[in-house]
Amino acid sequence: MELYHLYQNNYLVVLMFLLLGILLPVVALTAGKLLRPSKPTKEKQTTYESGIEPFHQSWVQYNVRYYIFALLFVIFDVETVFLYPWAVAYEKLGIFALIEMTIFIIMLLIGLIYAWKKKVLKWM
Amino acid sequence: MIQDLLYSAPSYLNTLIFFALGAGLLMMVLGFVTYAILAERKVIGFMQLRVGPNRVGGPLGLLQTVADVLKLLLKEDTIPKAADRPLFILAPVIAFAPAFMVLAVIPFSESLRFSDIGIGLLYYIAISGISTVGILMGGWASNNKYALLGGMRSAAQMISYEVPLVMSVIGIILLTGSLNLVEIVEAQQNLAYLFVQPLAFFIFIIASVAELNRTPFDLPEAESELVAGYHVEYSGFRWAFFMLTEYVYLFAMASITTILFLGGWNPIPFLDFIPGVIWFAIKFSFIVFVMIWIRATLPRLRADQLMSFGWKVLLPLALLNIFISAVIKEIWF
Amino acid sequence: MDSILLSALIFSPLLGILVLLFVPKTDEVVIKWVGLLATLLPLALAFLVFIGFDQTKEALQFAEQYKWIDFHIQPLDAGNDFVISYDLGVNGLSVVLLLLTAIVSTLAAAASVWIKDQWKGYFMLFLLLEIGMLGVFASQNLLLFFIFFEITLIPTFFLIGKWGYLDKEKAAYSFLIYNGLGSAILLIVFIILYMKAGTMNFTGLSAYLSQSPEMLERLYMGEDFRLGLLIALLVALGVKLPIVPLHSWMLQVHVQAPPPIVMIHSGILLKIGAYGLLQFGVGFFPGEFEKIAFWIALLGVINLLYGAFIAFVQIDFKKVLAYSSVSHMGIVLIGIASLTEAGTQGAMFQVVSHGLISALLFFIVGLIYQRTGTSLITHLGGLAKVMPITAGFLLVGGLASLGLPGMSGFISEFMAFLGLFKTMPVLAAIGTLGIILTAVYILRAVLTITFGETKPMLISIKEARFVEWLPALILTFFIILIGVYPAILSDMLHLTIEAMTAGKGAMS
Amino acid sequence: MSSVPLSVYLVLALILFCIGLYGALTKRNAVIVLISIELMLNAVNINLVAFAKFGINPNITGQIFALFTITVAAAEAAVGLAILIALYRNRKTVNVDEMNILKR
Amino acid sequence: MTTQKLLSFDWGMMAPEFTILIVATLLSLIDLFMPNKASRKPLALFAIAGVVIAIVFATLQIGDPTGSILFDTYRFDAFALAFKLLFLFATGLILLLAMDYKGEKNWQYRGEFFYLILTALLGAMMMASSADLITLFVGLELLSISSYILAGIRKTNLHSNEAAFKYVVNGGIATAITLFGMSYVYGLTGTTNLYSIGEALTDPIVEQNGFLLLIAFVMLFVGLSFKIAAAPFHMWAPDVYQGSPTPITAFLSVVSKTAGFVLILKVFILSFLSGQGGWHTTILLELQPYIAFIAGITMIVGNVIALRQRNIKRMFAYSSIAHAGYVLVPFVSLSLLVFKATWFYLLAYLLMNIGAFAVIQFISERDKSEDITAFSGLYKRSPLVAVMMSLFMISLAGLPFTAGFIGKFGIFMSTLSTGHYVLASVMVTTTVISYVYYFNVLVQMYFRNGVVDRIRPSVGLLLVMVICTVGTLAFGIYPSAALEFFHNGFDMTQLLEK
Repeated sequence: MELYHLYQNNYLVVLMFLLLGILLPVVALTAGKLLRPSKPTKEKQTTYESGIEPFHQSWVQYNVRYYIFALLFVIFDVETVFLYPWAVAYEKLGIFALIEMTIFIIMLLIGLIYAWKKKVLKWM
Repeated sequence: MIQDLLYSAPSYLNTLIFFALGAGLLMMVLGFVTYAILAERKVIGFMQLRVGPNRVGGPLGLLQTVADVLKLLLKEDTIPKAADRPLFILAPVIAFAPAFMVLAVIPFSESLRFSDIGIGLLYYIAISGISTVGILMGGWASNNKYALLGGMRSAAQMISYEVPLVMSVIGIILLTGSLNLVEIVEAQQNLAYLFVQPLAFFIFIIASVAELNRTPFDLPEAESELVAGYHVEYSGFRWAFFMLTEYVYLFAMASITTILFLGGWNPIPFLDFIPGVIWFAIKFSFIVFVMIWIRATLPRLRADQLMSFGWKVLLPLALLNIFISAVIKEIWF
Repeated sequence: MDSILLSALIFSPLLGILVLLFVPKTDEVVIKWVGLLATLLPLALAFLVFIGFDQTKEALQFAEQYKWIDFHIQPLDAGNDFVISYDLGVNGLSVVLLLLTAIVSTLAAAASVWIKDQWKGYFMLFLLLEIGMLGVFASQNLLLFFIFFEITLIPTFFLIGKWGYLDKEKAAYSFLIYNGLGSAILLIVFIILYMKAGTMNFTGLSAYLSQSPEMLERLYMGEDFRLGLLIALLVALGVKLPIVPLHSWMLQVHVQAPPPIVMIHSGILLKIGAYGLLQFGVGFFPGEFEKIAFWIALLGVINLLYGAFIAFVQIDFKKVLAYSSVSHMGIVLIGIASLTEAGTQGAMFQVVSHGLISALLFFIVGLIYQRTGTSLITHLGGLAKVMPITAGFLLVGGLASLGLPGMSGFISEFMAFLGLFKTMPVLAAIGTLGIILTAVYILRAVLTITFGETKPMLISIKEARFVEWLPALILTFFIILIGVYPAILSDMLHLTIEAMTAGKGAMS
Repeated sequence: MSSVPLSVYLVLALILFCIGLYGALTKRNAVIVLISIELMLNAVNINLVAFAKFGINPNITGQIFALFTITVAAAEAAVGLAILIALYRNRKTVNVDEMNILKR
Repeated sequence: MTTQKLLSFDWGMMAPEFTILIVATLLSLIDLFMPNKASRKPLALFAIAGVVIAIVFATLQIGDPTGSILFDTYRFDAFALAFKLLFLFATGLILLLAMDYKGEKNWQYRGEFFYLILTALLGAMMMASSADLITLFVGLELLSISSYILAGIRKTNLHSNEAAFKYVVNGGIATAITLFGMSYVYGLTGTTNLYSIGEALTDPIVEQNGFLLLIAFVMLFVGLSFKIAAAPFHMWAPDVYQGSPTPITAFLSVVSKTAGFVLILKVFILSFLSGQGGWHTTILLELQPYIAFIAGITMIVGNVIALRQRNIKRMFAYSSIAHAGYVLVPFVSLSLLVFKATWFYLLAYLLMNIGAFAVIQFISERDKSEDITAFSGLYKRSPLVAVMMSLFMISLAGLPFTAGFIGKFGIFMSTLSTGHYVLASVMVTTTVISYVYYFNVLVQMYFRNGVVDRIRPSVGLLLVMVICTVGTLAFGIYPSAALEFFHNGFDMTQLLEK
């Protein structure tokens, strides 16, 4: 039961931190609202474009590279799903798991080399 | 004290106490931020032989940052007409909240710690990733070309360096056999992981600098190309929160580095009469200093170099490190 | 067991196909000769079988049996092994039909001289068709029967669709769909029988189905179930025969297909229906067949009258003949439905005789069409003056068709009605009306074509050469032979039909 | 603060799954469709983990299954996005309704 | 788990899988380090060699007793082996097609094509062997994800992109639904082992939660119906088949589909039928009428809509939907013949379908058209190809002396022996409908006139066509060759033994 309480309490703390993390900006901004002046003009509210009149929307297509990096990230980051448990339980798993994980990492590396060779990693 | 609380049955009182403790930490962190900024100015000014930053307000400039904050608080807050208003307002919150949340699991000493969850390291890595969303959101919501570009770059950079960061700590997990940060610190009683895992430390430091968007990896906010990056359109206190996020992250990153590689509150042999918290503070300060030092010394990278470096150097090295660690573990332990 | 004569007979057209493969496809004369000669081999073999058939034995002859497919179903009850064999063999019915097939095929091949292009493909398909037809009649196994039955579909589809007249493709599809459906139903019935009896062999199935009703009931083969199977069979084979509501495809085929193919189609393919009805319907389900005999006879009479009436108003001679086929198939149904020996004999006689007569008539139609480019009765007239020999054969064919004594048609109609009068006199009486009608429409058509004033466009037509009317002569010979000496057939059929109509099962 | 019963997790998962399914079937934006699929897969994860902890026979297998689901979902998402990018490059749209050049 | 334990597993049993894995890995590396402007055709030959070696390994395993490794998650039994051989054989043929495929600009420099086919094959083989939901799922996804990429591998081709995207979305939804079903199965039984599930489902506690089991069953079935493109979950198939490169269409319609059936047979028969509750009360038997309904609808939809198609690949998509319906029939009937009928039909389907796709690839590349009229006058252009195509069509239509006929015959036997007369009638009727569109191809080839030029297929395509022709004919005339092989080599009771 104690352990269960510990478990719950730990996450309660985390929850409190989340609450604080949200509260601080909210409180500070609300407080600021009372203090700061507010005299919006049209000029103030235009988008900044180094002094010239802004043109077009900015929500345009950006370079597709960004997506590809995102894809790469997804793949490599998710591999940790396997790497972390393996690392934690490594002592119990022993050499065989090492060999398996080596194969796994080699596969990962092949993926990396693939991306590399296909010039995905090149910016611009 | 906290330990007892953690083992007792959850109640509203407990919740309140946790809240108060968290608020205490928050205050502490804010204090840190205030003086970290000052320290950064001073150290950089000193290193770069600039006189200006050393002559700032208050005794020794101690009040300079406070004045800055007050100024920001009183500044008018403009939201561009073209912006996506709800997202624009939400973005700083989403950036800041996780930065503070990660502190929940960091043990500063044997007794001074908050949450002691079994998967502390995973929690840290998982939560810290959320900030990227806030930055991206801010950049996008501004509806400004610089901001968008800055936001995108920042996101690309953060996710690119997230991978080596995540991979580099696997060596430590391997050696410890746990994700719990306390256990990791305790495992370093004899020898800090800095010496066992130098490669991992190297990767981790570089990746964390990149994660923090600090020079030489400060492309997202490169003044000379992008004006100010993702927060061009932010002003007043909203802008302050992005700034705050960065420094709170600096705090968190320095803490986690201390814990992972420098042995946390473990004293140097023969000096164990000094309390753990002090040891922690010393190591922590050292890391912060190194970060500032790096900023003062190195020029900014080019965007393409940045990406290539992350994927082509750090990631293979990190993978290699996993393998080396496993072999070391197999042979020595 | 040791004779391979039947296999040799069935697959002998393959030799022709192989030879044709190596003939250049532009070489018209060689191809046609090879095609014709290739049909002589099965003809010779069929004669051998016919002559070698021992009329005094009721048992299967020239039987062959090899293990072919084994699905290895664990037998639910011992004794059934669920093996499908390659089973061949002939009884009285099949031996007659085999010979008929061989004869008509050879003559149709001879008639194929009129084919204008793509001779190579034509003859290869033609020979393939012959394999299918021969196989159907020699099979002693449901699967084999079915396979050969389906084999006939593919070449026929092509032969109609490629070498036919204007609406050929529609006719080909119509043929395919109707017969496909028919054969599909057939397949279901066959497999149900297989799964119940554990064998596909005709003899084995007869034995299985002639168990006591109580026993069959216990094997989940109750009376209603058997009746259902029989009706399904009737539908399936009724498409082929064709029985009236299912006949529309057959008209299209007869009108659109090239003459030699119509000869084969009308002469043999339709008879598969009759053969199947006798072999499976009467052979496997004698008791149930008796129950619905009246309805079958009724269908027969309807076929007879309907075909005759419609034929009466047609102006295209091909259509007249097509409806007359419908009408004549009615007689087959009547004969079978009578379930007397005489009636069944009559039905078989009708099968053979109609095969010969319709082959003759369609041959003549083809000949005329070849010369005149038309088959409309109104366009043809006074043909006797320009083409006396052809017109003569037409007359002979027509008379044979309406059942003139001394020709095969008379014998078959007479015997079929004789049988029916014994069991269902009223229906028989109505049916005889059909015979009169037949006489009327045949005479109307034939006389219009042969006599009267010669149409101006026909004046310059040349008489057919000897080789061209030789097939007609041969067919006429057989028609008259059966007409004056029916024993040549009845001796063959006697024992088998006796066994069938006695309700003992076909070959037991 | 008592422990949360299994059924709550199951209902949550079911709701998420239904939202995902609805989104995947009705949304016009291709990215949202892909995200909806992820939602469905995450509903599965909730189920698996809930069963692994509070199920009739609680055991670790469910969590392991969830790990595999996560990775596979990531791979699927990556492939889906990559294909979408390729499609976008040629077609300049991510609108599902406009993906109709086949059939014609 | 100790090292000894792991080493004690008989890894040699995985030889075919390892071969494929190693070849795929090597291929990917070779491809990466080959000069950019070197043709990738040799890679195909290498891949084929790998498949052949794997076939040899697999053949050597015929008749081996049941074995399992990795704590019974991966099983080697006759069932797995029989289907693995099908996969390997089909993939070998498809690689031959792929070798001669001319995709888009710079296509000959694309090596991914070949090793992704191998990884997909590996997934299918894993599915055949796995005895655990997790392994099964991983295999399924390895196959699916590889197929998604393969479908969209012509990056600059809009059809290909669109096909791939539709495939991903539909496949993803299907995966999610299947998984949701699996999660309930796991929740009810607390295990992911197929055999243990079968036992655990007889537990009374499952009966109390009958509705959960029902949801699980329905979801699993729906998800898997997506994979085999059974109506009403077939909508993706026509688009995907049309847009994919032709060899991949062949792959999807043969290997993917077969794998789907392997999954269905395995999961449902092991988990939902083999429980100790016996043969009378299991949920599979209870829901049989609904599955029969799906099978019937699938046959009708596939065959009827195929009639209207002008695009040959689309027509084949519907035809393959119809065939999925046919193969579901023995599963519905669950007679003693279920494995044999399914296996033989899939073998026949493999031969005739791949053969047909070889011809389609040949013609559509030659004429840059996938319209059915591209076939017009084929008999004059290349009589041999036309005759072979006719044979495939006749076999697909299920006419005699072809493997397709015997396959259908087996299915009918399986159906009628358990008295599913209605289903058999639907199958028979739809088969007859299918004559129309299959014969339509023949009509184009023989009756219509098209371009007049002599054309010759490349060696690879010709080889595939000839192998398929020989197989279709041989198994049609003497099916015992395959049936005896199956009967003697593969003892299906191995699947059921624990």
